[in-house]
Amino acid sequence: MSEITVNDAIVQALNEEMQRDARVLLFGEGVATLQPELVKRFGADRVRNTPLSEAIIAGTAVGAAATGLRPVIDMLYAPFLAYAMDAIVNSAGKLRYMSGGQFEFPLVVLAKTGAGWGVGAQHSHNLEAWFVHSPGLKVVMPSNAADFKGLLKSAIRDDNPVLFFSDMALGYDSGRVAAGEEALVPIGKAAIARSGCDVTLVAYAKCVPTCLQAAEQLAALGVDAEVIDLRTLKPLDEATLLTSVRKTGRLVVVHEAGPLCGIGAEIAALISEQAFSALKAPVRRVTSPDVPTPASPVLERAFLPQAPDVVAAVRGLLGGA
Amino acid sequence: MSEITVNDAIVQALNEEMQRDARVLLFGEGVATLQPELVKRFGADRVRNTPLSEAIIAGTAVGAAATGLRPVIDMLYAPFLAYAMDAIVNSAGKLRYMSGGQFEFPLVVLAKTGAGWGVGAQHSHNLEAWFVHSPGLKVVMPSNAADFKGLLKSAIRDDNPVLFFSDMALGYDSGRVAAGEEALVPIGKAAIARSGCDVTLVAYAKCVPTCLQAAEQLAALGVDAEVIDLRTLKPLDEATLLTSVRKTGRLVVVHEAGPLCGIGAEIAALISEQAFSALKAPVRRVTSPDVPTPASPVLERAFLPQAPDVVAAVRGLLGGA
Amino acid sequence: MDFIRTERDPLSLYQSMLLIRAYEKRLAALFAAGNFPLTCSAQGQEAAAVGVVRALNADDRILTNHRSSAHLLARGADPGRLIAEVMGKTTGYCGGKSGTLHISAKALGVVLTSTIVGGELSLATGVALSKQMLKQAGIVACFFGDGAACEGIFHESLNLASVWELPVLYVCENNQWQAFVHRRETMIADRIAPWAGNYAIDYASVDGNDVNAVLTAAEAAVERIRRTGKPYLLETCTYRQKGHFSLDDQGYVDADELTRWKALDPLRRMEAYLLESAGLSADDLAALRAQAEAGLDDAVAFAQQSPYPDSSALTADVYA
Amino acid sequence: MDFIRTERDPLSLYQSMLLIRAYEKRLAALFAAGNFPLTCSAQGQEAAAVGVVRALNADDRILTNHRSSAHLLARGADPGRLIAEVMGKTTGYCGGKSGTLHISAKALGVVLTSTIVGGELSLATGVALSKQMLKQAGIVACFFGDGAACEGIFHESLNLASVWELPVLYVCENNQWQAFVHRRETMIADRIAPWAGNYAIDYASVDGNDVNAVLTAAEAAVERIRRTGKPYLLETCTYRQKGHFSLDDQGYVDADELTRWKALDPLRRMEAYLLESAGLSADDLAALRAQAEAGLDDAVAFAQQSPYPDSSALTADVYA
Ligand SMILES: Cc1ncc(C[n+]2csc(CCOP(=O)(O)OP(=O)(O)O)c2C)c(N)n1
Ligand SMILES: Cc1ncc(C[n+]2csc(CCOP(=O)(O)OP(=O)(O)O)c2C)c(N)n1
Ligand SMILES: [Mg+2]
Ligand SMILES: [Mg+2]
Repeated sequence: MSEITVNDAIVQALNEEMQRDARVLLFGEGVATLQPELVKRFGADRVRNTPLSEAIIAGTAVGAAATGLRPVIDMLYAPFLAYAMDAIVNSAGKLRYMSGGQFEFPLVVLAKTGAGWGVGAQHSHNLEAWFVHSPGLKVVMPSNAADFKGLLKSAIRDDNPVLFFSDMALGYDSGRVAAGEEALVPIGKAAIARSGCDVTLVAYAKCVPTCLQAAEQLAALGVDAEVIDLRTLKPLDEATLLTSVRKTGRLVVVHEAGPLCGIGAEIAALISEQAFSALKAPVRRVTSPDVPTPASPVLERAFLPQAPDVVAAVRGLLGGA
Repeated sequence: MSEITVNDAIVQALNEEMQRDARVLLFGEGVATLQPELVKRFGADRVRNTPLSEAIIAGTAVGAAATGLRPVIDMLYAPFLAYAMDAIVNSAGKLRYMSGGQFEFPLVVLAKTGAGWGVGAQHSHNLEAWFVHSPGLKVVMPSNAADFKGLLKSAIRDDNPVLFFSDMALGYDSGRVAAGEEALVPIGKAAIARSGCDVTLVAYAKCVPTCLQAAEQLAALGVDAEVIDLRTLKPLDEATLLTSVRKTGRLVVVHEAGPLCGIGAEIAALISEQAFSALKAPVRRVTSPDVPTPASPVLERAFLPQAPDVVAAVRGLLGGA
Repeated sequence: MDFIRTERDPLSLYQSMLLIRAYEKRLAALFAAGNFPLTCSAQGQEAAAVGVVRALNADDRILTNHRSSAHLLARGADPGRLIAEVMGKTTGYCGGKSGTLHISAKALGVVLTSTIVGGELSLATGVALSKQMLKQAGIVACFFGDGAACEGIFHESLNLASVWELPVLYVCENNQWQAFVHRRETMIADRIAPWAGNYAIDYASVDGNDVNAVLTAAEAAVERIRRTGKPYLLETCTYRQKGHFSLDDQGYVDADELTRWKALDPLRRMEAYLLESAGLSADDLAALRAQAEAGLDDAVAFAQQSPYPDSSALTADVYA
Repeated sequence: MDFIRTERDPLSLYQSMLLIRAYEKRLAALFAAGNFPLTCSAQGQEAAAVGVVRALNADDRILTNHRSSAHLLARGADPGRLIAEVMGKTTGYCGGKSGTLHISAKALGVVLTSTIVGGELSLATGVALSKQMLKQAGIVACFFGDGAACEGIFHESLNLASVWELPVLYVCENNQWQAFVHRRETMIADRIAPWAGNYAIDYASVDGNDVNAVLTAAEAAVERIRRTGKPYLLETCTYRQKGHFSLDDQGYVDADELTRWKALDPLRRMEAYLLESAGLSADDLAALRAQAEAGLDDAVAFAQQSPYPDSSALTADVYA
């Protein structure tokens, strides 16, 4: 156990998995320049800078994954994935199925996103729902150092394509992280970040701390909120969600991504299909509005879901609104 | 009024709008070859074949739309949009907002999709939810000849980027279509394809006929189903949906697209947020499974939502399941 | 019985071309008869496919596209299993889930076929990277069309292959058409091979309807890649004798162009060569044709007798 | 007071370069002082920007990218409104919604700026198509980096511009770096201009740190585009004197390379020219520098005094 930042947790996971499996390699625009110690340790062959060519970075990873390597690619910011959709969605997500199971695609796609840096809508755009909607992929988006490390290690060991999203705002958060094997966190398991019995708050990435903050404020109002950290967005941990809502009867889903056809929509639909009778109140979504991320700090703050928004939504539910 | 096919309706709409507004032009891979009469009528400048380059086809349309033209581009099959996501999502959808409203993007993106032709998952993949999730775009997906014509005309006149999806299976369906101006169908208005009081079936594209079929079978069982044809997926016609569900108290959403973070998820979430108290039973989704579209005819049939699946879902609701 | 074919003698080359021609004609007939899936015919491009594929060894890898029948058959694919795949049968190379447009056959080293134009260009570099990093023998041949050369991924793929020195044989089958658009409308140049110069990649352009010329050029290219480890671009200039796909009547194709190219039919030319220079007789050729036809009879019968998948297959093979 | 600048006399060119340098140094100082947004500095690339922008007329259009300050200032942008945009103020060119990375100013003809590398390449053809089809005077200048030249969209954009004969001046600012990667690692060639040859597009490569040379080359290129209606690729060879963005300390940059290029500093060279060949004195230059600094003082004050947008702006400007 040691206290490290999310950014360090990512590098630790890469170090351990590259050490463990010689087939793992890392490439992307600037990764070799920015991770000199990985280059020193594993060689320039396994840690590579690339040309500025997202489509071929992703395509190369897919082709390599199908033929014996286990690539991890750094695509920088999520909106840049717009150049790499064919390789990820049409190839990595479909070619196993389309070939009747002839190929496997053990590959990890790293992408950062998340408002708070004033860099605007072409850097800050949460696109995780696109990949949840597409077949054959897995999607993770952790909220703390231990999960970043544990889920990245699991993603690298997974035999399927995994989209690994990092929220910029969490990079310098630190937390206690286990070393080596014990650090593994399974893909597909949500975590109960706080247990409670009056309402279930479901979130991921930076909205988990937001919900924990809201839960404190709610506690002061005598409301006992359960906070679920999804951690994996695909496959969803339906059991944990259903158990919680069957207990609390109330659900608020919170994320930075836009509302329409987002994870919040999926969870609201899932719950109203599977736990309808348990619901004491409408399911509520607290998300950013359906607009591009503004750069201006004032607008960016207003864009992001904040604890008071979550508290207000919960009070609405308890008011039976 | 005349009886024409969906494919003819599309060409009629293009003819009328290109005639009406000299700024409208059409380009794409093979459009000039396949629409010689449009070339003859409007000239090779306004109806152009392009190189096989989806990214620049879309980018060119976006740049042209911002500077005085009103392009319609034919991107062929929806999965090919994977090459054009940057221009559509990062530019057309965001640059108006990011520029503080300096630019408008009057542009229409045509894309076909829909299983039933045995062409497999790289041609048949319903991606409309991606664009509903992305800000600044509009999305339409009609189910009959009159709506194809009327919505395409409205899309061409709209000052915003509109994704216009055509379901392959409908191309040769014919229907009565009005001529000229009266043919307009507004973007953002759903249609009640059949009114009923026991359950609301919401669908779009080829799943509308599927639901009408199901409604007939349900009528025979004494169940009176209302069928709503969304027609526009973004912006959603919330009022029509809410009115119907408040009347029937039961909702089944049907589409070919995958279930996760799809339109069905959005509507289920919307209804359980806005009409919770009106719901007498869980919201049900009837969609394709979360797998790539198989080519084999047997599997392709099993992949598509069929009327009996809809009937079964409704009976489940009425059984109070 | 997946046996990778590597014979390069004139007779074997001709037999392979004959099989491809018979296969395409048979599929066209089945489609015309109704109730058979549409396909993209390689008729007219047999020499371009056979000459390159036969220059490869068993440990080399092949990536191809929607127009893959010739590459697969030249490599030794069983026509019965190909037709079964086209029909969506369990005995097809992909269990019927691919259908005709993206048939891959791992056992033959034909990997990751994509019908997304340029898809094979995006994947080939990775397959070659595996060869390089896993220190495996063999190179990667990537077949793509003149249309695919217009996609941005062409630029990104060649640039990366050059910078990373990946053993890729890029094979541009310049058949003059890109679905319903003539190559002429999509680029200024008539030849794509010289485009490789921007990436300091060696290249050649060859008469793609002369199987002996193609084999010679391909052998030279492959030898160079094996020696240097660097990529190479070989352009085969050929012609799509049929429409883009089964439903396309080619009404838009210039009649003279079609006649000009039909006069250069690769099978006719190889037959002339065999008669003149290889001591075969007209009867020999007739016998070989009959043999190919008989093979197709069996293949079609096999495919037709094969079962469709059980609907339980719908949700299988999504995840590893 | 949006006034498009088109003066081309040496003094005006120098004043523009001076303003850009002062602007970048001031923003670096504000960032260092804390609580100021990060930006991508154009320091070292002043001549490349000014020489090309001043070769344009008022009815020409400009597309640029994340490193746009020099293009905007050379075109006549108000530094106060630029800094206001960087700070996210209502008086910024985009009302604060863009921030520093994608500033466009329609009134200056600087349209559709994208921070997606290659974004400007994907949009420029359409802006040029409007010029062509609407029969409007003027051409389209598209600024992009050596890194953007590695994106597939470079290939697609130049190919289409060539086939459709679009009046685009492609300006590749080859500053040797692509964020944290040296150009050398991303391509075999040292020059990007010759890549235009594949599309039969005329091209030239010029010393991008000599503003007089850049202006001359740009004027020739523009004249040719106006005359032929066809695209042209001009490469300006220059150097990114600062890190990729404010937080980048350039620790990875080879010291000799940096020294070599700093010796070629574009302002120093223009000053030498003005002293030797334009009859200016050291005092004149000092006065001009002071003038530029004074302008920056006003600009910063304006931006700092400007209000932040009201939160109601959050949902405005999404749809037309
Ligand atoms: C990205 C993409 N765009 C368009 C298509 C539709 N399409 C399939 S094949 C084809 C023509 C391809 O031309 P070329 O690359 O020359 O190959 P050829 O068919 O001539 O062998 C087109 C446009 C596609 N499958 N993928
Ligand atoms: C598609 C995309 N990939 C990566 C980035 C991150 N990024 C921003 S600028 C840059 C370097 C661009 O290099 P170049 O094109 O040479 O322009 P320069 O910064 O040198 O002016 C990178 C990698 C981006 N903004 N967009
Ligand atoms: Mg072709
Ligand atoms: Mg650069």
